[in-house]
Amino acid sequence: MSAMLLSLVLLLAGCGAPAALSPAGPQAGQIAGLWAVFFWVSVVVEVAVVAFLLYAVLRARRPVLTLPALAAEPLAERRLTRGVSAATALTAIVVVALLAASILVTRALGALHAPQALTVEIAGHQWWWEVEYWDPVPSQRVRTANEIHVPVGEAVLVKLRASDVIHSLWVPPLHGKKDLIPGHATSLWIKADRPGAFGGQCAEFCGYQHAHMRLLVIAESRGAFDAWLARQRRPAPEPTDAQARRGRDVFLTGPCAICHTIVGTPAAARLGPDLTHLAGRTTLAAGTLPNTPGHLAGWIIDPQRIKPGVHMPSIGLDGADLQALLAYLGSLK
Amino acid sequence: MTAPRPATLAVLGSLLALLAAAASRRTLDAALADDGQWVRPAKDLAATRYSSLDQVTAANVKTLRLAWSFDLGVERGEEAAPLVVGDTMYVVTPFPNVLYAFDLTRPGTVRWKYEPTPATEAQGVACCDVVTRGAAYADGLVVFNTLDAHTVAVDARSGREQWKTRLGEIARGETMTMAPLIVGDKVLVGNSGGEMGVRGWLTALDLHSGRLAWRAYSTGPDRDVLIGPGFKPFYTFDQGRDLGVTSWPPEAWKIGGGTVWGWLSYDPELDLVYYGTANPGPWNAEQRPGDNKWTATIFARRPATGEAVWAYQVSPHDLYDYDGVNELVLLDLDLAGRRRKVAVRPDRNGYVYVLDRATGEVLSATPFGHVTTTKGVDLTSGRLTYVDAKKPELGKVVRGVCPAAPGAKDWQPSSWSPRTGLLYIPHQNLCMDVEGVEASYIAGTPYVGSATRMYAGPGGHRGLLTAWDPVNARAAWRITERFPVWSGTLATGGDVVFYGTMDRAFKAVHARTGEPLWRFETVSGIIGQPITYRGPDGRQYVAVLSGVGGWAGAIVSAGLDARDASAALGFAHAMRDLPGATPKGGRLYVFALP
Amino acid sequence: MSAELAVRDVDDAATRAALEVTWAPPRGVLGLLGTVNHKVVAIRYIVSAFVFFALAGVLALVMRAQLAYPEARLVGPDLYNQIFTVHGSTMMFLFAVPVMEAMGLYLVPLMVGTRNVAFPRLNAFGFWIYLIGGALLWGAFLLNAGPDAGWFAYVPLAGPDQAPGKRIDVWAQMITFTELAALVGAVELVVTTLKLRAPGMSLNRVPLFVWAMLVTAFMVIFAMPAIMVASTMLAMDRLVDTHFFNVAEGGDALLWQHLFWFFGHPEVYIIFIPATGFVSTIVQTFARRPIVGYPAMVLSLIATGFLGFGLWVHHMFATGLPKLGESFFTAASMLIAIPTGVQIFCWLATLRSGRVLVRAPLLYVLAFVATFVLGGLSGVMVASAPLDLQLHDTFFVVAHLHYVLIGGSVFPLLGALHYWLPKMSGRMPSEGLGRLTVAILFVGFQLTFFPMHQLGLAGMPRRVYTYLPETGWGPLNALSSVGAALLGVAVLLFVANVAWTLRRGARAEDDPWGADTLEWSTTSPPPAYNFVHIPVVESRHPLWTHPSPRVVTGLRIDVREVLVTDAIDAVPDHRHMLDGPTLYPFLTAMAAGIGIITAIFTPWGITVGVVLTLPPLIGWFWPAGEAIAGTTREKA
Amino acid sequence: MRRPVLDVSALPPIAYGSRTTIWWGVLGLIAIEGAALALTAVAALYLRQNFMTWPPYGTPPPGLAAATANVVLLALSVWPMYVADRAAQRERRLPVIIALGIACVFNVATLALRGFEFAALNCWWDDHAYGSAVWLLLGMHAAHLVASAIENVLLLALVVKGPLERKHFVDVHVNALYWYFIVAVWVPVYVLVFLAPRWS
Amino acid sequence: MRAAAVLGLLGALLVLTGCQREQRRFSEVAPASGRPDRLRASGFNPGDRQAPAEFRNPYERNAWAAAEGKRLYAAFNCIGCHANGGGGIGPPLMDPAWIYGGEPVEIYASIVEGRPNGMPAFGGRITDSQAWQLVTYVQSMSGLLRKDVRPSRSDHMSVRPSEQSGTSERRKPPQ
Repeated sequence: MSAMLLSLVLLLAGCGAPAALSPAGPQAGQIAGLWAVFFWVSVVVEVAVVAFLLYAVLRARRPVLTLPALAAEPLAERRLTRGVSAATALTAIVVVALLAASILVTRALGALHAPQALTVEIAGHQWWWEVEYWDPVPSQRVRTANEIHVPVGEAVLVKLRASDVIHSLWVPPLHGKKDLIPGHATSLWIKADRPGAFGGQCAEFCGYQHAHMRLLVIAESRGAFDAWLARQRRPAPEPTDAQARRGRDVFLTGPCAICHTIVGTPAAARLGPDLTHLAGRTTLAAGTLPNTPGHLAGWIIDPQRIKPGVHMPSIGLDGADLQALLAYLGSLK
Repeated sequence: MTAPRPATLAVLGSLLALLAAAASRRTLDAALADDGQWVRPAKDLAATRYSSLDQVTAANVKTLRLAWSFDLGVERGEEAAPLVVGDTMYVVTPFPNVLYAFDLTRPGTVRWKYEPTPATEAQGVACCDVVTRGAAYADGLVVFNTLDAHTVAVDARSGREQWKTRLGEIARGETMTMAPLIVGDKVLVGNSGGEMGVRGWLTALDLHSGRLAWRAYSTGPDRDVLIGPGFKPFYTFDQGRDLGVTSWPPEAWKIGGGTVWGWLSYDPELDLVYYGTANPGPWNAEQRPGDNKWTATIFARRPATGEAVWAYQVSPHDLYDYDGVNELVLLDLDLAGRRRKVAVRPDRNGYVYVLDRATGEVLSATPFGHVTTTKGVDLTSGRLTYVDAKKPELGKVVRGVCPAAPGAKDWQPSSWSPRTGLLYIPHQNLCMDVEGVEASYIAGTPYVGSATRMYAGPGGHRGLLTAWDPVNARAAWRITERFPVWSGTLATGGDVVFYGTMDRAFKAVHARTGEPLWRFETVSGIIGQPITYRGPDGRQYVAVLSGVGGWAGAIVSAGLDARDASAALGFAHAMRDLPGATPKGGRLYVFALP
Repeated sequence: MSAELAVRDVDDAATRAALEVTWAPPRGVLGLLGTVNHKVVAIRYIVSAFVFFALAGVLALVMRAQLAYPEARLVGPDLYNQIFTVHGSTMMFLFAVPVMEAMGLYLVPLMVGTRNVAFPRLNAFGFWIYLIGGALLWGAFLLNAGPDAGWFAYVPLAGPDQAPGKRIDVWAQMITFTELAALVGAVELVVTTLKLRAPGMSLNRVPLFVWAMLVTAFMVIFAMPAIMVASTMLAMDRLVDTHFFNVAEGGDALLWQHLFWFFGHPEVYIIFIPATGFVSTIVQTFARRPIVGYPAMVLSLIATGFLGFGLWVHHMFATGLPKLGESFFTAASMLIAIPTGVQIFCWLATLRSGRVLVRAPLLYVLAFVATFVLGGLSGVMVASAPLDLQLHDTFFVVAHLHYVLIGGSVFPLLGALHYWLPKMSGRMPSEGLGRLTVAILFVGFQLTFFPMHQLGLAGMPRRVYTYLPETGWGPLNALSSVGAALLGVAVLLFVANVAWTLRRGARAEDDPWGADTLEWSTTSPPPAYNFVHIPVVESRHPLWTHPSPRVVTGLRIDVREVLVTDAIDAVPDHRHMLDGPTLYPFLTAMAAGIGIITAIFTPWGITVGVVLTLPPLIGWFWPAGEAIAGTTREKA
Repeated sequence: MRRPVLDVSALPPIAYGSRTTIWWGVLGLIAIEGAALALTAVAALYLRQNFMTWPPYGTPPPGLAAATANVVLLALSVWPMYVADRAAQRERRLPVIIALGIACVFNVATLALRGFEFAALNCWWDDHAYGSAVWLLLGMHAAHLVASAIENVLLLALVVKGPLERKHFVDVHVNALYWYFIVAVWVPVYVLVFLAPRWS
Repeated sequence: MRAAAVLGLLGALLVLTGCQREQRRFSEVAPASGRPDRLRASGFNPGDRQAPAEFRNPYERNAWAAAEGKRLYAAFNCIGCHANGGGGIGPPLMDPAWIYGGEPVEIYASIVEGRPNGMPAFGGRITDSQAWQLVTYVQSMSGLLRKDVRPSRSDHMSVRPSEQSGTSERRKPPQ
């Protein structure tokens, strides 16, 4: 057992702290703190139990296969009963203490609030995340997908909704998960204490590509965030060269346009992610691939190989059209 | 049919009506000057649909009989009003929009026939049957719109095409079904297709050349909506810059509806043309947060330039497809002791609005149907107050939404009798269950995002003819009908009100009491607009098209399957017994006294 | 009329001869399909359960192979989803619950000193229904129609809109079969325990294993209806368009979760409590002393049974429940650690104060304690609402549940099989092979599942068919997969030991371990009638009590008669004739099976089932009219 | 071999009530089905939260006539069943036949009424979750009635025709127990399905 | 022996039917547009001999394809015109009447090539397999597919009995 614990320590040391235990926000931090309490209590209990067990069994006493004496010594029995009672009482105390700690952390988790906070609405789809930045002026709203930018040090309200099945939003360095359930609006508050890109993932089994339903939370300074948001508010730029113009035609006349939106063009379908600023994103296919032209080409040509069962069909394009499309999509900064 | 009203009430009603009639002398003058023709679907520019012809009276109407009839050869919803100019009657059919000219001197004979051969694909983007609401006449030209979004002017004598202007693109879902209004040398036309993600507009064409004079969009930046410095909306929520952009999610105004497929009216004195814009798109309101200017809005514009003078958004952020296209009947009424120039409008959302037509101020808004979706209009802010519990939700069915999507009253126009001071509102009593669903915009395909199923409202009857007293803001009498009263009404100087029912009856009732006087069984359900005219022989005739269809009658005209409650956007469910009540048809009926 | 204490001449040989005839196993087809001997049925149950265990284990190995390195292409998501669903469903519904009940059905009549279970034909029916259910699931899986929405089949993913085909319908009807079998078994165990105990075995003398099975049976009776209702609703939603889980028409996705976990959490205890019975028995035997704190143990079992129903919501913390409810369920979930703790402390105290005889079964128990305590501790972690928000639905939970289910139930179960194998087979298993098995099992298990804790904390959700290389989850997963292979080896070793025992094992005496309960008082293996004479019990440890106990006489031996005693004090009440072998339970099960399987395709299946089951049911209950003659009794 | 024994030969071969195994078996069945019905009822109440009105707009509340009649009918049916029960415990065949026969008539009548009750629900199971819930509750109880009808008729046939054994009187006795359960649970089902929609 | 043979046959049948129904063919690589060989919109061709129209829907027995078709039917706004089979702008699809023919190949042609009276051509916009999935669903609407292949109810408003439970008329309007 101690070997196992040792290996745990080694793993912790070797791989660095796992995502859930290297918090980047106050809530994940509180949970990580609670984890430490539970973890060390567990280590103590496990070690104690196993030690006692080994001691009890391995006492060098020669056993004999005779009928056991049923009339035990009352004194010894009472001592045993007292021991069991004491251990039980201790268990109860520890459990109550852990319970109290839990409840305190629950309270603390619920305490994060801010008036007029940035509100991000997230809809879970099979198998991607639709993201919308709320704004009192409807035309200032921003829709994007699979990548959330938040300002560092500010509490952000995330409103969740499921469009098909149950999903669960989980960004371990920021907070625990919250389910997206059809028919039940849920929400959570998050706050990033330090800048960085934090990976998240759908945590509730949602079908074929549950494994590849990832997202990225990018925490950046208020200035950088505002600049990003302002960029997102602009419609897609007009293509500047012939190649990109041809790419736009491929997009608008082919299968792309009946599933995707590019603000600034007639493409306004909502089946797949909004691609208005595709080139500005870090990843493709809900966090599955890095956003490079090569991967994008592979994704367009055969998404079913990369994510079998995904709703995007394999698009048969000839080389020139594909290059043009890539040029156009690449221009959507 | 409702029980006859107590006599006292009738007396009181007529007295009040007489008072009102006396007050609106101007209208009365116009009526007295009636020439017995019918040159535009709404009869006059004020859209009263009142003819002072009085040969047919409440006393003799029961002897009314068929003078002649004509099979139009198109068995879709006949929503048009025939026109009578001189000794010719003009009838335009649903798609393929054939224009007939009948020689009234020789009843039942066709003088000429004009076939515009619109693109057949247009049928695939016409939301609610392939109807047209008629033509308009001016200056020797019969002008009408074809389903494939063209406006055509035809020489009234020869039937030769004078000009044909393409105004919209059917590939983007644009069609045209409304009847033009001709003001001076301008032909005013608007587009249809609010269910296809079309951007609505009203366009003025030069009457003689067909060239585009101006186009006023219903959504988008102020310069597109023709909002300039002269724009003075009465209420603060209609004031601001570029509301047609900022009250929409990014770029959604480009596919946001607000089409202009209903009725226009014109006040020569104020030189303002009035009309309403249709619903925002998609129906699913969660996809278009904001007020969605200028959909479901009443506009007052200068016909010469198109410049907007005032606007009033009747249903801001419309939740239920409450198009704002219904007629605005221009009347001068004594309200609270003051004579006012008003526009009376029975709206789809269930209220009769009485507006000051010079300013756009709402003087009163009174429910005339069963309304559960809203709590009324706040007369200080001008805003319609929605009921939270009835707001459609994404993925959840909200029940008991009354009125349903076609509203308490749809396009079917009312008529006004200056003699009785009553507005005869043909309308329906429907409720619906509605569920919001994600809508994806694919040009040329429907952009609705809503699952609906409709059914009869309280009482079980689906149709009503309400005689509305706009001065006292109350109903004088009502007649209930099994099916929605989807036809227009006609009021005459003989105190007779004509209307048709979807179960094939053409009816005459007493204008003061609603007492049924006469009925005639036609070949098909009636959803057209009855008219009356003085024939070349000096006799008064009454004409109407019979042919069930439209949104309400699509179950018959398009042969829908009512086992699916969502057929025809849920309307078929409420009309599932219609196929048993009427076959398809397309026939012109003309009646006269013997 | 009452039972009479006396000292008489007892003719063992004659009684035995008569009983051999009366209780003789039927031959031929009737023997194959018509037997009602609880031991035969139970062994069939156990063997079937282990076959399913092995099959599901193979699936587990496939999964571990797929997950051994990132972006593996061994199986695609479609197959993987079926694999983990069938693995989970098989382990829970076709292995864990049935095998525990089967152990009870084998041991309880022997331990309480009676000749068969209370309703022998019903017992046989239960087995057949279970077998059909299992065959259905696996047949469907082999036909590519294996359910693929996870063993808890959350709607709407498992609902009619999202799960086309018949995969989920198969799952729902498999539930119908197994729940029917489990409920039948539970009723058997309750009535057998309460009414067929040997005279003198008052409730405070009932062996702890029997207590555990009694509590388990009660939990089954109150937990299984929840999944019955839920799976019925799911089947109806899928087949006849009801809207229980259709959010749009007023249904609710969370209703499924509530109903499922109201069953699902007690289910864990249904699997675990019998294991505590094994552990208590083994500890007592090998510590060579009565268990410390018998009353405390019994009370803990009962407390666990009750508390087990109070914590289903801790599977739903991430759904966004009201804070107060969250705290309540956190409290309930953590409090269950206390009765479990009491049991562990009692075992430790027993071992500490006994003269421990270290044998393979005890080694299983040691592996159990070390593993289960860890599982329990991680259970306390996931019971804490805030921690659960991070741990829920990750590999941490996969680790936790395997620690609890394998560590907490399978280790004791294997120990128990090793322990009772002499009784069941009449031969002794190999001690050395047994010890080796424990060692490999333990190491393999820890290697497989310990790294999963770390993976969960590192962000790896459960039920993923693969993962990206940049997640860094590769090495630990590889380690886990190696461990799984080792675990597979251990299971093979166990099977080898059983095979060796059956062929080569030394003949076992009646009581080779020197244990105290009644099953060891009869021959190994026990005769069809279990005991020549029903024993009279005078202490909690009848076989450790001198002198040899009084026996019951006066039961009829020409028919299958048993003694019915009073529920609390086991005072003899009346004699009761049990039913003999018949084909009807099998035929009824087949008929019901046809009906239920037809109901996958059409609601008329229910009607078909009712119509088809009627004739065999009538046959089942219609009196044969031959049993009344004769009144041969055990002569005094 | 002489040894101390407990001679049970004087004990009766038959008993009634909680002394018997079958009584406990039926009690187990009742516990299972009671739990299932209770959970279904809880599920219905849970679904009720999703509706603004119960029944939802457009669905009239269920008609009471047939269901109320069934309350009366089921209550009355307890009497013949009780008589049969008592007669069975006294092991008298003819009274059992008569009383059980009457009980069967009652049972079939309740089933016929059940048809009207379904019609009186005023909705289909696939209309909405309300419809699903009330159909399921009523259907589950109906399934019990059907099962009981089959059982009653078979038992009657057995008592009339079959080679009667004493243990069959025990069967009649526990069958009555099961019937009491069916009658008892009808009250909450009736309240939930037929009365509750009229209270909101 | 015979029993074994019968059982084996039955088993093989099961495998065939079961497998076809449950298959999920994700990566069927199909051209984005274009029509399969021998696909014809018209039933006759010039010349004496008439070639049989033998093109079959590859998904006819595949429940997943039918369900995908149902998803696409909503996604590509088919529902806007044809409602859930009852029709509206477009003709009903749940009744036995077919304007342009109810053979799979004809339905395919309607979807891919469009029809002049308003049906847009989806060829080039959707892939071939998507088109066939739509065909499968459209077939299921009017009960042209085996019952166990047809989709169950959707998670939306209840507007009609699902394709699986049949299209028989049973609904009455509320009130």
